[in-house]
Amino acid sequence: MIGAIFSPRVLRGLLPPLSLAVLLISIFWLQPRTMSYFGLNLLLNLAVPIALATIAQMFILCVNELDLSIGGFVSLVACITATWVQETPLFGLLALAALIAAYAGLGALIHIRQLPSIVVTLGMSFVWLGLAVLVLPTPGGKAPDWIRSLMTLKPPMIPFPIIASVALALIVHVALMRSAGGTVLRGAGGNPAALARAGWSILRIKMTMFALAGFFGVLSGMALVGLTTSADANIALRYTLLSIAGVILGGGEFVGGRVSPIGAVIGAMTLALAGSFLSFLRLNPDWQIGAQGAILIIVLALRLLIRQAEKRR
Amino acid sequence: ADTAGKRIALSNNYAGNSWRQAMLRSWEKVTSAAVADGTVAAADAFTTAENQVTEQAAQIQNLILQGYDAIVINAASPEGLNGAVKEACDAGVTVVSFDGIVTEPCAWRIAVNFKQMGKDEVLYLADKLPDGGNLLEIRGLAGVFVDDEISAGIHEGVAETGKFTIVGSVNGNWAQDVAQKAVAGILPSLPDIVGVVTQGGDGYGAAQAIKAAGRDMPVIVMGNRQDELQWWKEQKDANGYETMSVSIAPGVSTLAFWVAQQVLDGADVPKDLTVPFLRIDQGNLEENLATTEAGGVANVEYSLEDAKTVISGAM
Amino acid sequence: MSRAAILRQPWLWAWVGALAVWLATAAFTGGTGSGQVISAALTFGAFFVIVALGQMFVITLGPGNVDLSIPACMTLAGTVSMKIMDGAGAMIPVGLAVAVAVGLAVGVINYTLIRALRIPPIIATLSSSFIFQSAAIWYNRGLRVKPPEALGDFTTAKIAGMPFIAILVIGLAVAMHILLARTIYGRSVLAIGQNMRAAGLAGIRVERIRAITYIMCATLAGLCGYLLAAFSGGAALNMGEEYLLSSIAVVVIGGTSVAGGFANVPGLWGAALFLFLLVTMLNTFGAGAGVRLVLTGLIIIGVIVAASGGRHKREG
Amino acid sequence: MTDGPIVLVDGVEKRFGAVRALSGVTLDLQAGECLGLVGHNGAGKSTLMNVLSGIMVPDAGRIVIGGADLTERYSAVSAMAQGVRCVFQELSLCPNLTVAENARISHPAISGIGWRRRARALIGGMLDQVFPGHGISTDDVVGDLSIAKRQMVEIARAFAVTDREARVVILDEPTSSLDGVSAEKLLAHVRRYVAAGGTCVLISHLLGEILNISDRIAVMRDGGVVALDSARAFDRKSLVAAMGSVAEGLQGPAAKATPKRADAPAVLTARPETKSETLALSAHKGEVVGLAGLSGQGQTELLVRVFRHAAGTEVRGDVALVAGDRQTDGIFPLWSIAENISIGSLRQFLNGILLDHGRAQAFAQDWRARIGIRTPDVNQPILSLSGGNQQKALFARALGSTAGIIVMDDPMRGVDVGTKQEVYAMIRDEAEKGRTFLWYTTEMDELRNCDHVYVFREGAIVADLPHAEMSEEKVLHASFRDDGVRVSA
Ligand SMILES: Nc1ncnc2c1ncn2[C@@H]1O[C@H](COP(=O)(O)OP(=O)(O)OP(=O)(O)O)[C@@H](O)[C@H]1O
Ligand SMILES: Nc1ncnc2c1ncn2[C@@H]1O[C@H](COP(=O)(O)OP(=O)(O)OP(=O)(O)O)[C@@H](O)[C@H]1O
Ligand SMILES: [Mg+2]
Ligand SMILES: [Mg+2]
Repeated sequence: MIGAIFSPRVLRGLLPPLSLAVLLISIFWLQPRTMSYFGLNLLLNLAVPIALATIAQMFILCVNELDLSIGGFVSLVACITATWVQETPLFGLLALAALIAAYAGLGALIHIRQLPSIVVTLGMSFVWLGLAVLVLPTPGGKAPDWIRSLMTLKPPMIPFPIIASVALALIVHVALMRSAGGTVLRGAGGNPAALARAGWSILRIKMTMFALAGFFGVLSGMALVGLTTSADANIALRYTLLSIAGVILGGGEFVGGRVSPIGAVIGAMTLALAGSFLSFLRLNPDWQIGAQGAILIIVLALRLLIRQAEKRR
Repeated sequence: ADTAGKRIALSNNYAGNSWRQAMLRSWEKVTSAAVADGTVAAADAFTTAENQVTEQAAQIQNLILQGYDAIVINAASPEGLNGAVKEACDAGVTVVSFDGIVTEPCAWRIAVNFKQMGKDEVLYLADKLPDGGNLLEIRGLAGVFVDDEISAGIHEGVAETGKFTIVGSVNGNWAQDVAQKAVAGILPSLPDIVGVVTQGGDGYGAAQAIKAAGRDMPVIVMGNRQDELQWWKEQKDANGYETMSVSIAPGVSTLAFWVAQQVLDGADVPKDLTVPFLRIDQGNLEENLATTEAGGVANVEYSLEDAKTVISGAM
Repeated sequence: MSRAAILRQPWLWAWVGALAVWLATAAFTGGTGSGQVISAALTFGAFFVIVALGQMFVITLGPGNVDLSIPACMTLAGTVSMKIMDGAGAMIPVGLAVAVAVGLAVGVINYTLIRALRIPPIIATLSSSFIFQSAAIWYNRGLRVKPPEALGDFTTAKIAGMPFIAILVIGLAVAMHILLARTIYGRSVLAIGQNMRAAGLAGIRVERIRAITYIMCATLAGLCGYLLAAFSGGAALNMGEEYLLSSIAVVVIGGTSVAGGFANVPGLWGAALFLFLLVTMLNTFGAGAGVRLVLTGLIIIGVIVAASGGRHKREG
Repeated sequence: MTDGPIVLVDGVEKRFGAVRALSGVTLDLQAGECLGLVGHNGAGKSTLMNVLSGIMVPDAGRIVIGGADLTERYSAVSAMAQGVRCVFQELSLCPNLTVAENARISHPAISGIGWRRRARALIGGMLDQVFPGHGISTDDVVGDLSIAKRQMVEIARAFAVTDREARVVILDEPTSSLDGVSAEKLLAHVRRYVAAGGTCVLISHLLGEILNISDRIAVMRDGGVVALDSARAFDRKSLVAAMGSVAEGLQGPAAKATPKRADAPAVLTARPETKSETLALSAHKGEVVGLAGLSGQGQTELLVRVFRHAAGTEVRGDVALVAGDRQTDGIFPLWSIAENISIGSLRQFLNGILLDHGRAQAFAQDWRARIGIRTPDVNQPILSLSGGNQQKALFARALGSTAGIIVMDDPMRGVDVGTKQEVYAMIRDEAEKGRTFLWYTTEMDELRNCDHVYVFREGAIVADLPHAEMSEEKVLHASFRDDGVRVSA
């Protein structure tokens, strides 16, 4: 029974939460003030949009593609949310829906013409950024009140970012990992030829996955604006690399449809907390940037240690 | 009130160029003295790894958690940090922004009139080139407000003087090599140009590109970098080349520090302060060059007295 | 080569794209300065090609392999070598050796992270790049030290209107092409990119080849940092920023497969010229930043779609 | 259903560029029969089955199912709807999904609340039925399973019935990666299925299997059906003759009775990494050493360790490997046949530090001829070859290298009889010249070519049989634990 609980697969799955726990405990230790409702809220609220973007990236990675444009896309969504959605909600929401459709279209284009997604999305990153500059030439705009009040919600007992992250992880987990439809979507990452042989349309699957990525990208942009209260065209460019790193940190792989939504959310949290951890250390400014790299390396090295310990058992 | 027990933090969004490095060093120099003589208890500097709003917002939230009494911010975006700044104010933290200022009303702002700076460049050129002519504009990073402000000032100046036409505009991202590349690309297709208006950090790159293309050297407005001043000096000595140089002094971080200290001290400080930009002309070139570190930026650091003067001037 | 065979060449479309944007620019300006534009494109293209050569070998190793530390490596190598030379002409070779050594060290560190700590390359190189950037800041705090004058002149020299540095890099590209196509190392990289496990079982020293590749990529980045710092009058802390996405873009637009196992060198030059000329064209047209970005993106995608036109979907 | 064939393919043609894979094939399938399909590598068997299961569109010809002409718009979906199922030669499972999830992929009817439970019951039940004692959990991730277990899952999935019945089940070389015992179980199930009125197409290069199981046998050669008759009308010899293979003469024990151990030096010793008690393996210069046992008992692991000169092995000289799982361990899919062959011997083509492509080309041409790879041009992509021919290219890679030791991981999967005999002869010949072979095989016939046989069970070596003492009985005996159920072979 114990053997079954600690099978390699389960242990592999335990690595991301363990890394997160270690990081969190170190932060609590460095700055006990964070161990409060108020502290956790401040510590984690900016991780919510990152987690959403990471989930978006995960859908793309699941079908063996890579999205280098998600950061630009989230920025564009943030700009649209802070302007059009705020001023003319109907038009704004329509524009966001059109963006999701555009993502599905990208999926179709990539599949039909057999294009490398890296190049297409690299091109799209310029397009999204350009559109964002056109929508909002100078930083500004204002978050719609309903988003602002949602993102600053203060539920009793458990801080909102924790509730939101857990809900996000569970919903996507059930939809992608447990449902019958999600299984087919993941299968397309594992062996697309086999799915085609079984009569599934890879085109439709790709479009679905890209549309889902677009959808979560939109949620990410809206959540971000809810926190920052206004937008600028460069606001989320960093999300591209963060989201890829988050998926990988969460145990996902670049090819083969091996992804984990829970892991991805945890990965995003870990990345967000790594930055905080450092500012609590009060390093010499020269090395603050380098320390961010060092901490990523340490977190990943930790995983290696756990893995080896497991092997030795 | 006494500020001896107070702790002040600097939240900086970018450290990747010489201006920011000079800014950090000025901070270090002035604040370590202030800590040593017991004016404040601590003055720590924090820099984000990448120039990103989200990262800086998280950083500010962490500084709140660490219990700093004041946070001095050079912001990645005037609006994007308002959420975090509001959190800080709500938690009773004094927020002072400078250079990259924030619009959240609860924060203090030490602003530079970037628009005026752009306009002054054109006014200088109009004075120097009474016949007018074609201008090349080098802009900063698209979508950042400083870029928009300076550019707006330049265009306003061009419209007012009515002598110039901007025949080309490129983004140099405030980086030497990027400016050099962009100018080299557009230059061959341009007619003769009499002047280059810039935003700082890009003048030397433009000069290199123009030299490589074998064109007559137009009047390039410089941005106070030592290599720009050095080049200007060499040209001046060789052929009497004339221009001007203008930028914001990195030492403004120290002014922000003193303003924060004053606010903590209970002084009555208006929310909006303005600092003049640092301008170098043909006459004081040598003098400024001499005081500027090789490879650095022309700088002015502020003392408590200077800060008090700025504050009372704004009353 | 038959017409169909030429149309199937992966590097073709980058060159077609470069030619098309150049013609469009020339048409707009009525031909003024078109020659000079090419000269500028060759100069700046050369820097992109140097780093793209290394990135190409890394990307060819297969999915997930990419070096994101190129910008930081360039900055560090540029900073350290400029400071060590401190403008003295006699120190030029020492500076070069230092820049190359910095590149080697960066490559060794990257590969160690990938191999010893089993960190996926994309994250390993991203993390290490922060450390290299910090090292550059710590070493010289962003002060711009001028390159020795002779070195600056060397990087900007022209022979019969042709930038000298471009000639050098064309030579380097030819050497790299031979390395890819005609050596055991090149064949091994291609094999690993297609199927790493099968490559190991076919007797290829997989890890040795991967190590060489990452080290070579970083070394080229170091060299590029040295030359670029010399060319632009000193190393700046942000001098490599542009090269992060550009190095990847040049490689993939040039026709190298991002799925690994297939690479080509001529496409790198085509793509580097294309990207430079594209920005130049949009600048010349006087488009605003927003429009310019959108068009850049759409044209890149257009080239890729056009390039895929001749390719047929495999059946079954 | 007795009137008329259940499936009729009529005059089907298919070309791939210059290769004419099918040239007007006509074939009928009757309800309640097992049709054996044989032919040399590249004869067109898999292509025909791909057409029948709707994943390749024929260039010409008709497909008639249950009397209705479905040629227009025939697709994978309509094939499924008609109850035509296929176990393809190359793996068609998603390695990232569990066994149960894979069942769901090809059975769209399993959905809604509780689908996972139903999928488990479906595939688990069918596995129990076809391969009792299979040792596969329905929650295992397919990528973690051995190739034999994956094959079992795929077979069970094809026979499983949801809202659609399985009227025609096509098995393309299903036994090639199964050990003898599992293969027996499968064949027994095929008989039961056919007896219950199902139709089965069985493709195999093991002629005994075909002769035992089939009701009718079709022989394909160069894209056409050259013989089609009741199974009773054929025997081994006439089948081989119909396939056009000539090399069948070299039957019987090929290994020399003269033991080499006495005078030849040992070139390698190895011991499996296991906690249980195990013998050590050793091979002497010029020997062919067989690794026997059920599939997945640690043979491949040992081969890989010898290949890598890993700790715990003592290996003198270079080692080359012939992969059996060619998709994951063998081929480089973007490369030509020539490039795939020459990658193992690059040092031979060095001219200074540069490779001489002309010599590599000549080398590949030479080996194509020597080992009989069916292709007009070695510069064609490797994927244009049939499965068996890809395997031959891997053989050429290893034999062409300079390595003194060659390890082979069940390398004859999907190789036709004629070629097998040629390869056996080549192995003997190379062994005479002083090369040493480590040969893992799941086929009893092949063990007869070995000077020494080591039998593996549960990761350990449990028997060491010199050629003279080797018998099928002994190998099987050693393969099973004494207290286990003996399955008669
Ligand atoms: N059991 C295995 N069977 C087949 N391939 C494997 C196995 N284990 C690992 N590999 C793959 O083969 C690669 C080669 O690893 P290895 O470190 O042995 O290289 P090498 O060729 O011996 O290199 P070198 O001796 O130059 O360090 C591994 O990175 C891994 O992807
Ligand atoms: N996708 C393809 N592209 C090009 N040629 C192909 C393709 N698939 C099959 N062929 C060619 O068609 C012919 C028939 O191949 P097929 O796979 O049907 O042979 P087979 O009888 O199944 O052989 P084996 O016993 O080796 O599996 C071969 O010459 C093969 O090279
Ligand atoms: Mg076949
Ligand atoms: Mg077998």
